[in-house]
Amino acid sequence: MEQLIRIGPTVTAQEAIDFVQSPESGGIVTFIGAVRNQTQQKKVLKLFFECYEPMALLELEKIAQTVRERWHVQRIAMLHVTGEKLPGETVVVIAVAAPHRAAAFEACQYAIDTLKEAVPIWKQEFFEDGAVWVAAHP
Amino acid sequence: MEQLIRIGPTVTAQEAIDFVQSPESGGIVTFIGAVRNQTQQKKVLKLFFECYEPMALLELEKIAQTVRERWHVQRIAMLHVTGEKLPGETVVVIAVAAPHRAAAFEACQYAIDTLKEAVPIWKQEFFEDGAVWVAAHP
Amino acid sequence: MLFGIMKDIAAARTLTIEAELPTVGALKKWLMQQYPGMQQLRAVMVAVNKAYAADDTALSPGDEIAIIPPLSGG
Amino acid sequence: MLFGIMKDIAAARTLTIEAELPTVGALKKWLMQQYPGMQQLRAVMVAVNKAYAADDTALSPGDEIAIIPPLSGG
Repeated sequence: MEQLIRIGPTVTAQEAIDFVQSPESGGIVTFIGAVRNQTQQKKVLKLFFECYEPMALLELEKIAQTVRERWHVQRIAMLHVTGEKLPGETVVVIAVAAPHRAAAFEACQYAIDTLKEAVPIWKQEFFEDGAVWVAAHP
Repeated sequence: MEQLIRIGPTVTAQEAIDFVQSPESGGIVTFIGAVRNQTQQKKVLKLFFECYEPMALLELEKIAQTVRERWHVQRIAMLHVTGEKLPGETVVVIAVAAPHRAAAFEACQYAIDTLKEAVPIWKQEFFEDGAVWVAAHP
Repeated sequence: MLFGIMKDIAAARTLTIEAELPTVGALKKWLMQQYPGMQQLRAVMVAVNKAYAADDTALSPGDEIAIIPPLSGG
Repeated sequence: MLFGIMKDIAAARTLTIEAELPTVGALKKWLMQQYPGMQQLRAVMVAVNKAYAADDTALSPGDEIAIIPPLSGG
């Protein structure tokens, strides 16, 4: 399995798709997460992503390793942004190419679920009346 | 829910993603199917897709309707090619945008599974020593 | 209308049928007799006016009838 | 190293700790006392040398220690 793991100021779906696409792959499943323009009816002005990058890269690497062990996947790309993002901008892209589409769906969903649970990245939402760190409080 | 359904000589993932992306959507799941360069160790030269187009469009419309009834989905795009395609070229794209990613994954997988079962499209594979209609014989 | 492998088996895109075939089931039976190659197919469905039709569906003159061999889109 | 909301609570990016804290559990307890605001957080984890560490993990001088408040990536 070949993999592309990248954390940077901008990411695109096309970059992930281009990496995983190959004449051998039967199907590609991608997940794209973008900045929403509102949260619980409050207008979001911008987001800020903070990342503990050396550890985040290791955790992404672990996800790729688990995918490799559990599913027959040919290629995986996992991209995540850091820094400031405006509504509509892409935050995260996961793309998985596999010979069978069920494996691609399962592996892609596993990867984004685990990314959200285990990769040290924090999102701060900026509203007209202040800012909050998402999910910090119960 | 807004929908884009199209059958044509070429389709791209970007076109589907651009249609479903909106500042309100939390996540987009896409499935991309492309022509493989081999089937059971035999080199594939090209594919030919035949389509009973008026009925195929109605069946795709039914899939969109079922998605609308079962999941909270904001937008769906379903694109499929007809005619000749070479290895690596995109054959089908399904993109689903939803506020919650689990719904987007389920709806996208339902749409591609049902497309393969119910939409009247036939694929002919061309090898160096002849051609076969895929899945025709048991 | 014939599609995919059915077009090859019947060596035609469309058929004009003289026999009296009141239902989808009768049409399928007639086709199987005319084109024994069809019996080797995994499954053949019939669409009447662009919708899949059960064997007991009645056929009327003017219906748009399509013979649907096993699908392989996607 | 402190991240996200922990940086705001402690008003610092890094901490130098004089107290003797032999384990991750002891470190967490010390932090909770120093920064009561931390008690309102959903969960706080500690990473030692870039890996999540259980409360009984021993700390040594030179370890890279990160305080990990609830994650919200993706």
